[in-house]
Amino acid sequence: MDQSRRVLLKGAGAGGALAAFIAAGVLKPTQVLAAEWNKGAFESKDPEGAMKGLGVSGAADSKEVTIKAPDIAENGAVVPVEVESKVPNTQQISIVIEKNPTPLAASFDFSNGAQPSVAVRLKMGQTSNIKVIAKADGKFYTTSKEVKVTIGGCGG
Amino acid sequence: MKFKLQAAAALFALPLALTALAQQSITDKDAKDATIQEIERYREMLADGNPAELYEARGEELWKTKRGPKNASLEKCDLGLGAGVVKGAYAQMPRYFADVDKVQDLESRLLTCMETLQGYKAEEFTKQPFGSEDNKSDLEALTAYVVTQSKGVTMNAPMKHPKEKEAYEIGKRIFFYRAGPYDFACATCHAENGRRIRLQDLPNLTTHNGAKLGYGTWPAYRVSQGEFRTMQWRMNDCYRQQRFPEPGFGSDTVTALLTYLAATAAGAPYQGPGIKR
Amino acid sequence: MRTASMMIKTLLPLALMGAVTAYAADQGHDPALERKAIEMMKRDFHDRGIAKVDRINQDALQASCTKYDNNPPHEGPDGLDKLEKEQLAAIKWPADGKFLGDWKAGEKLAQSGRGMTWSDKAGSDNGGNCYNCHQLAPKELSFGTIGPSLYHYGKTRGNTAEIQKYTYGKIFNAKAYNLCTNMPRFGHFGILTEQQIKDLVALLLDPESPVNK
Amino acid sequence: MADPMKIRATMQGDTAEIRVLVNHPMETGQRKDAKTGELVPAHFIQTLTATLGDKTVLDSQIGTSVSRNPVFGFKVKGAKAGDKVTITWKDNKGDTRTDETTIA
Repeated sequence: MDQSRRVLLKGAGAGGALAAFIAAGVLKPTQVLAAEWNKGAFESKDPEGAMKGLGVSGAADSKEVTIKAPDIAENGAVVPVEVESKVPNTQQISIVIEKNPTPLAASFDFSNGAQPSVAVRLKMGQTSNIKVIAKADGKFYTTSKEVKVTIGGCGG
Repeated sequence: MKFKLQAAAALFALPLALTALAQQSITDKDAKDATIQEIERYREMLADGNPAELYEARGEELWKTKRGPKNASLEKCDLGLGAGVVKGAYAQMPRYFADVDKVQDLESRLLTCMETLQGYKAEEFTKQPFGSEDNKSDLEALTAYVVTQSKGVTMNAPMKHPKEKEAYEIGKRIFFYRAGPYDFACATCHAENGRRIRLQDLPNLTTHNGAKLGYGTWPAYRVSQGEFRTMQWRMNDCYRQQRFPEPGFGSDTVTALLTYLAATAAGAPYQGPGIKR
Repeated sequence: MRTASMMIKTLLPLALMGAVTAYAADQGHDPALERKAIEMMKRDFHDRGIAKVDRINQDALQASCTKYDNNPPHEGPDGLDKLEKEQLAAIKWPADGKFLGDWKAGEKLAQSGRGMTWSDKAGSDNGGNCYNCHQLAPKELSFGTIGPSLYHYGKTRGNTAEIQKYTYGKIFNAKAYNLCTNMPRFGHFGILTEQQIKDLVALLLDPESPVNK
Repeated sequence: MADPMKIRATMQGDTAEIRVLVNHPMETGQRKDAKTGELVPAHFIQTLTATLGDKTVLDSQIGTSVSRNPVFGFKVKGAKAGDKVTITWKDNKGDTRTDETTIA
């Protein structure tokens, strides 16, 4: 549903159609401001909802999708990860942190020569699997890795 | 993977009576080494991309902007190498400044310049010297700018003036001074090699190598706080964890400690600003 | 009793070695400088929250350990023998004669590093800080190494009455057994309550505790 | 107004390596203020786009699980030294910022 909303908004463009949606109470003005942002997927409280929001179905485990991250993070506030897809025609890579309150962390669309590879730093509330989903030619490929989050410092 | 290997090793090892013990110690050692290795990997991955650069950029702007009651920039500030010389200045601090007749660390010196050149009152900045998201600290940003201009420069705080020598000697004694409800001194955590709190290495700050690693990579961006932190902050928070009362910002006590650390690190290149847990 | 004193004998040299090594730096005692350092600190520190300036004042033990680089002589009014005896005599043993609490509560305490800082509120629960310095349950990968590993503490020593008493005393006041050890005096300074210390003893000695698995 | 980003763009062979440091609190909306005990309202970047010349190369949507003062790294094939890289982010409060650099 959220995926279709995004498409709808893109298709509707500016002006009358949007105003009609707002008037009909389908959309709040704030949502229109962030129209491009996949609210449903990002606000989902479980990984399944996030995947659904992204329109992921039938994702296959793939060695062509890789995630580089330390097995153990010294601090959960900043966990560096590098994700990459070697699947030809990869257009999009998404990152889901399964145990975070809102698991979808980011979704990147690549075009015009951008390599399907990105480095980003994530917050992790606790030890969790990080799931990476690549989209290529309408199909989904996935891999995951567990990162342990440790307690650090004097703790006071 | 590792478990399988260990299980296989256990199967083939003889005599059986010893196996359990041997396996136990191997497992412990492996687990420990693997943990340390992964923490090092974590730190490596963070090293490229230090948000301290954002603070540095803001600091440079502040340094060059005309501000304060006297509407002046800090470009004439003398950090010890002459008015306006920033490059390499931090690597030779703390040091004695004749105009105030005392030893100052970078942050105390910045306050002096903000008072004399810009006409600010130091208290405006020392009331809340450590920044947070909704209360950004100009001092932290300025510090980020100045220390970055010493990256790679050999640390060499002068130890010539009697007050510099005295600050070093007093700082050393303060470092070993045990007190408070936990009986801690700085030395409790920072006077032995190869120790850590949780997974955080504790540099032995009484040795050159330790001071090079500890003192020489601060100030730093702290990922756990999402802020750039200075030496004044580092000393302040160590004393908090030491269960001491709070040391005054830019006080002689903190300057003395920093003088002791800087002298111990002298001769090594400054490698900050760092990025830390 | 015999076991306890044996324990102390075997533990002491180890602990002492750790405490003394790097400290015996070339401090070169100079009473005038030491006085200046203390005066400077008294001038420069201020009250914040529960951490008052009087914390800068040393008790006899802190003064002796600082003065002698954590290696005081046996004899004399500020010597090891007298001070250790005083610390031991000041231990408040549980009135009910029981030392073993709940290891699960002990594990929680061991994990917490909170307490007694100026950012802690008066009357808030203090932690045991154990993992900051010691390995305990093997599941916790994030442990410090300032103190020795306590993994299998009870398994190797046995859960006897003597060991229980020694362990309680050691947590209550580690300085009674090793004057200048790095370990805080958790009972002596009221950092932990009697029940909390019992819970930590259980974490170390209870055969069901993950420390002994 | 939001503080500037730091963008570094260098050529490695025929590929531009771009690294962006962004000044942003990335508040989750679930953190309690230490003093007041009240929840700090969510404040986070939602979209970040990169263009090379006038072509969009990266279109990112991000949520509250991205770290404070975020760092992004990505690669663009076929770029060359002197090309202009432009980065724009927008956050949930409608704040936005654009910075640019040329590939070294």
